[in-house]
Amino acid sequence: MSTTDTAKGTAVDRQGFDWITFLSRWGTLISLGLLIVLFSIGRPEVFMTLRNMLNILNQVSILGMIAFGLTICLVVGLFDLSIGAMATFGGYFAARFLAELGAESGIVVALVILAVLALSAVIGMLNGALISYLGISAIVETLAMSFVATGVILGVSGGRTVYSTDIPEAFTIIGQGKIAGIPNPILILLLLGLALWVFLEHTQTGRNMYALGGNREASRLSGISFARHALIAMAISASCAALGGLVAGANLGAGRPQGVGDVYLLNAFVAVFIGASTLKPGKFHIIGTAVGVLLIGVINNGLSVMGVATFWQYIVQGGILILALISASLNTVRRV
Amino acid sequence: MSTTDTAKGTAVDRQGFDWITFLSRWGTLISLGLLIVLFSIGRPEVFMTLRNMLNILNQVSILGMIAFGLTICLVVGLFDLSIGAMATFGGYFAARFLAELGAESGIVVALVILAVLALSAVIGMLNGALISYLGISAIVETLAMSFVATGVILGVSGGRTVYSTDIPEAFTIIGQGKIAGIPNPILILLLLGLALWVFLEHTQTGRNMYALGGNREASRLSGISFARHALIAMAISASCAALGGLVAGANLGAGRPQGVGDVYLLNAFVAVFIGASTLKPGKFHIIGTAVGVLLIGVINNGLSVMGVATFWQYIVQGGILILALISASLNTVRRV
Amino acid sequence: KLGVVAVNYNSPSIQLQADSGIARAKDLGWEVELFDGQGDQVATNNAAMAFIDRGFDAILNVASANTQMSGVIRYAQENEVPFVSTFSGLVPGITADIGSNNTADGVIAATELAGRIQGTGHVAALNWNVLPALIERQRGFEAVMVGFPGIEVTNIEIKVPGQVDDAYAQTTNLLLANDDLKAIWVGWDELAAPVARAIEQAGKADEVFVVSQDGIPEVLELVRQGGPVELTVAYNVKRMGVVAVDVIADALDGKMPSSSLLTLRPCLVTEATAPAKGQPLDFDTCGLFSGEGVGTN
Amino acid sequence: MTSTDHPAATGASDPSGEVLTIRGLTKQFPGTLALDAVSFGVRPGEIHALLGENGAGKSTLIKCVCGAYAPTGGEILIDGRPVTMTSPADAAAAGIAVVHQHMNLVPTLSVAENLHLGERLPRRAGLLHWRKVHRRAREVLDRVALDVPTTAIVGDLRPEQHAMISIARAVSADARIVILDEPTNALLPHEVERLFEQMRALATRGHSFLHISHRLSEVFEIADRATVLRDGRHAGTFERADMTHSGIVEAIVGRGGSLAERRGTSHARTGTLMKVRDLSGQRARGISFDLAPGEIVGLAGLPGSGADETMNLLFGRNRPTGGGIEVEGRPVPLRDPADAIAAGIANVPKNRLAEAIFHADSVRANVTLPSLANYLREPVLRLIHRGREDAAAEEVTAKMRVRMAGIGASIDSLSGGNQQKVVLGRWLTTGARIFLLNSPTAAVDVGAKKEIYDLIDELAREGKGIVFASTELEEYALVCDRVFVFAAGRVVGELTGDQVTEPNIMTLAAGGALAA
Ligand SMILES: Nc1ncnc2c1ncn2[C@@H]1O[C@H](COP(=O)(O)OP(=O)(O)OP(=O)(O)O)[C@@H](O)[C@H]1O
Ligand SMILES: Nc1ncnc2c1ncn2[C@@H]1O[C@H](COP(=O)(O)OP(=O)(O)OP(=O)(O)O)[C@@H](O)[C@H]1O
Ligand SMILES: [Mg+2]
Ligand SMILES: [Mg+2]
Repeated sequence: MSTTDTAKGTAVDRQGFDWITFLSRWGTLISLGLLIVLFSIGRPEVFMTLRNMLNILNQVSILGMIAFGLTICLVVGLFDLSIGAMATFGGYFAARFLAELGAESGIVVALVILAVLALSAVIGMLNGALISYLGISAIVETLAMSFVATGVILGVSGGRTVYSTDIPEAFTIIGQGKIAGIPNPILILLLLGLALWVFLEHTQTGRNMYALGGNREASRLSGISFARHALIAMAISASCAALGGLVAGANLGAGRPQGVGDVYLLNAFVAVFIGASTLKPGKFHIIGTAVGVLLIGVINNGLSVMGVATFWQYIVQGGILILALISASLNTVRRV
Repeated sequence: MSTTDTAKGTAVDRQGFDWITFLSRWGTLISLGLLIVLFSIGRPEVFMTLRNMLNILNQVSILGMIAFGLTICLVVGLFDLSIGAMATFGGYFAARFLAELGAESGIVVALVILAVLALSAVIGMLNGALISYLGISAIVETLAMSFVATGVILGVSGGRTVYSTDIPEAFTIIGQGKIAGIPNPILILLLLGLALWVFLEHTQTGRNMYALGGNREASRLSGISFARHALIAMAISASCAALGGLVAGANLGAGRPQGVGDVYLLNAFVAVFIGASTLKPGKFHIIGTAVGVLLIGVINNGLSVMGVATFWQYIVQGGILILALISASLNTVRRV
Repeated sequence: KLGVVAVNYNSPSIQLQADSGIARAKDLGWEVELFDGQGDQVATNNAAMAFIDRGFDAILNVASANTQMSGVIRYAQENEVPFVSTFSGLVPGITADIGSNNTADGVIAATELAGRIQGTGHVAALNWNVLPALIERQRGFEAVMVGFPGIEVTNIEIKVPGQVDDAYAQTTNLLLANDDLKAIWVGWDELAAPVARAIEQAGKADEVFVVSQDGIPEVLELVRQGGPVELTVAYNVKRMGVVAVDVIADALDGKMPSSSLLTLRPCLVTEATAPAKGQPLDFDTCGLFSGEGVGTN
Repeated sequence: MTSTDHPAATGASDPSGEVLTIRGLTKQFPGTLALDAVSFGVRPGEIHALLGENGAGKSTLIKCVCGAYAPTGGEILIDGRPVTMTSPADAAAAGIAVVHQHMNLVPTLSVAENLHLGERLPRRAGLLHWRKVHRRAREVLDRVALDVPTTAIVGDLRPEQHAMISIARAVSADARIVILDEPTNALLPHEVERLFEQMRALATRGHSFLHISHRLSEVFEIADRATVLRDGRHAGTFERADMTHSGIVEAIVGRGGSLAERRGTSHARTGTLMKVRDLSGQRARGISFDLAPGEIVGLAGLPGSGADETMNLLFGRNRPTGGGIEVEGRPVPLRDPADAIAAGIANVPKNRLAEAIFHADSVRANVTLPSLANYLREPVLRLIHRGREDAAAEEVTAKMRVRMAGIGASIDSLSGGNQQKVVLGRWLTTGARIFLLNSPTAAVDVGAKKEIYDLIDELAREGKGIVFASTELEEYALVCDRVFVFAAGRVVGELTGDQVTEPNIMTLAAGGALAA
């Protein structure tokens, strides 16, 4: 940690160009660019169309929402493994409540959505409270919470999916509608990203979170409450995951009690860590996460459009993540 | 660090019994005992039989092997998220190689098993090398590696399971046979546990691993090579996971390319962290892990024998983990 | 131009359906693109929408629940693109689903089971009540059981993921806790092998038998060997892909199928009718009722 | 300790008579030339002091010598033979033992295991022979007269015990060259004495020492020779006979003149800024005093006496078990540092790197963090007004005379002294009126120290109240108007004005009484 410095001017002083610094900052974006070029050459008539670009964004929108939330708690230095279960939670309970209420009106739908997000935030705050007040490992606490949440969803649902016939149109429109030709999930993703970017970079709470992630004890001695910010961060993370699951549910027109969030859990971590090797090596940030999410989307879409067997998607994704980690680490390693 | 000053003697100085220390050491074992009593009262004729005890051990044997390996790398301070993929890897490739060779002889089976374990160890060492030489996060590196491994298995298998009919008896006996009435998986588990316990507690390499986990920089400056021990720890972890997957494959007589290790991944973490709240709070150790594994086995078996709905197993397991974390943390928290 | 989507192409039986369909389409000289959702239903839906946007002539959905594709189906309708699915359930708006009547097949399997225990005794049902097809099968099973008051049923929900190991563990526990168990009904074939293993391990291979549905090669072989797995209701997954493509071809020619649920004849596989090792099941000759197996022998 | 043959052996093989020779040693970090062609040697059986300002390159030098860093130029010779050390294990094999500046021990392991860290442990039948491990450990502890059980977990021990264990380990390794990087920082005076006795005894038996310290008085007490580094360059090596206080200080700071002197006048005004009543914690009991505006009150005592704890209690770092404080007549709850900050209390913690610096962040962020609330555009979303924040950061760094490339520079690119000024300066932005300064000059070199003393004086002149503590007793005499001396958790004496002297504080702290 004590090694990140090279104040702006230093690189210029040296003879020649500082490739390592350059790569560790831009490597991820360059590989994103290279992949896009590659796929565009491979299938120009398909890949490089506005429609496919929107398609890629739409495909990653839910992953993106979950990854954005995860970014916040990683900024504070907390791992949240409950996001998978929380996504399932959000999707299932929104659908279930709406089915129980049987109301069609947009206001009821909005209220139910808010209620589900608030409920998720409360669960996130419970995570934050256990982690901060008892000082227990976030990784394991959230893992435990995901077991509990999975059990509760299965218990409440009896394993049964809530189907579209019971779900009001005003809800499914969230996942299936478009505004000005842009699918709603993309719009939600962009709004969420913008809001969280402003939050992290331009508000006091966001700056305090970076401080806590950098040096928790020094932050406490500066009057910043770890508990308070852990609560907020975990609440945001849980709500974002629930929002992702909810949009997924709206897209599917179904409230599934299982198998919604698990798919996104690992990919969200991949995206956020790829992001932490982008532009600001070693730092979690929203723009980086957005790049990571896009990279995953482009890999999966591009390989699929090129007709490459799907197991390659796993290999390429894992490989790019390893490369991203290596490039982010170069800066640090060469100093010792 | 500066806050841990309750030296050994202090507890004795206080008036009365130190409940918190007692609970944080013995809480896990006490809850294991309580659960056993509870289930024995619930279904005495079933639960408390030698047969069911062997059954519980047999059911947790694979989880136990994977969790033991995970304990080693957590001792060094490294998270290994690739154990799920490595378990699938071990089970699939052992079955596949044997099916390809078509040999029935015990020697060939032994050689193939050794080859698969060695291959896994090499992958583990690759993890260790990337983590230590490049200083990248173990969590994310192993996550990336698990993507790559998953892709490779899917690519090689084409998603197709190797069925028992193609697998020699000499292999399936590992998972299905008994010696002196005790199923082989239990014997393998006990041997592995004993070997790793001796390794961690009574060999220089094991103690060096504890030193690295306790203070990496001080250990490094004392001449203990982090890279060397990271390589060993990750190799052991990967091999144990592969062994677990291999025994699972032998037990069910199938080499599955999917869905073998993922379940064990999370449960292994649960077991090891429950273990770290047992007897030596805050420390990973083999005996603790064994207790954690047993606890999971007893919960699942007991609830299932009592006919309790499956979703309760998730909830109870998550709840016990949270309690274990809380009890392990009590000791630390009150000091501040 | 045909767009094929599968929510999880890595599952062997899904792969079989998709591959046979793709082969058929290529025989017809079509251009085919496949999308594998890798378990992500939302991505699968988006891919199908993208195919429609890109002007594909038809969508073939391989085994992703149609109930969760209502948006895609509506969009296909709006764009007048035929939407044919295999094994994905009947919902309004699709051109056709090529599959089987899961409820009816559940009834067949359950009736066979009840017959073998003469209508009395303790049986267990292992299932995962999340997938629509599996719920339908269980419905068929339960409908039969209502008619047999002498049969006591223990229902067990299997944990997914981890279904294979969980089925093994749960069966072991069941057998320990219930000495009187006579038979086990499992919702799908993936559970048959571990359940059979657990029965053998408990030394009850002669007392407890297993009834399943799907007919994957592994289970056909288990049935042939005469172990605890006594029968499975086998589906002609390979033909589903072919039929689906044929239906699409007709629909593109303006000939709509007679019904939007086209069920293929399943096949009851018992020890007597199981194909030789490694051989596929011959759906043209196999019977749907156990008596036919006896008859042809 | 079979050491008698060392001098003979080295004498025979090396004509220069040096056991360790450093020749043209250079270490380039990205952006910093930490060592620039440094050359000097250590003779057998001598205690060689290595001096220099913060950031002069002392720690870097020994990390090169012990194989933790690879030098970018020059060579290291042992007994006149060039050696390449690629790992700490190589250095140990070459007979070099090091006590590094920062925590050398593994807190989760036992004392015995820590004493053997990185060594080959005795074994029996392939497994470790624990009885022998503990027996050996006991012998090592007895040699430095440290009375702790060998089975104790190091994390449960006190900092000064940690230091003694580290030192015991280094001297027990039977190393020919023992390197000590600021070993005395956490030690009690009698422990320093015992350490020095040990060093002298070992030196007469032929062991050599390279001893790093900022405490010049210690250097004059123990060193046979002294080498000074300045800005990574060799600034001179002094024989015992040539060592004068002023000469060494000049070499260190690169200019003449003496260090800070006792301040002439107190700036204390009438009135009470802070009232402390019956404050108690785990160790400290019934602490009461008043702090006037402009007054500098010292809290002195040996480690574990309660002085440090009182500093922490006043800032809400540890919860008081009894008593409380009032600031300007209003009682202040002390549940958390945030409470203290809200009441206008500021704090410079003892360990800058671990407790005060936000690494990898800009100077700006390090300055404005506790006062961000003052630069908000609005109170709901709490959006920050960047311009106002920049202005505040510029103002503070100018006032504190922080030398840096700009407020956007990374805090890690500042030298230790400048980092400390940033830490002090961040509280100017919160409008704090009471400053709790715990060792604000710790591991800061003589030049920067003087500047920090001046800043403290300036704060007092502005009417701020200051509570001061330090590990270096002579600082109380330089800085404080009044000193409370702690022993065994209680205030055992109050010194004012000219009474504030190092001997007086020492006498009271050690439990004695002042001559009337
Ligand atoms: N790992 C590193 N990367 C970059 N620069 C470093 C590194 N370590 C030290 N430096 C720089 O090298 C110079 C020498 O540092 P060093 O720690 O050797 O000083 P020192 O003399 O031991 O100071 P102190 O008295 O504060 O301990 C400083 O400018 C420091 O910032
Ligand atoms: N990690 C680093 N990376 C880049 N530059 C650094 C680093 N550490 C220190 N520097 C720069 O190296 C130079 C020397 O730093 P050093 O610590 O020796 O200063 P100094 O003169 O001792 O200051 P002070 O008297 O305040 O301690 C300074 O210009 C500092 O900004
Ligand atoms: Mg200086
Ligand atoms: Mg130093």
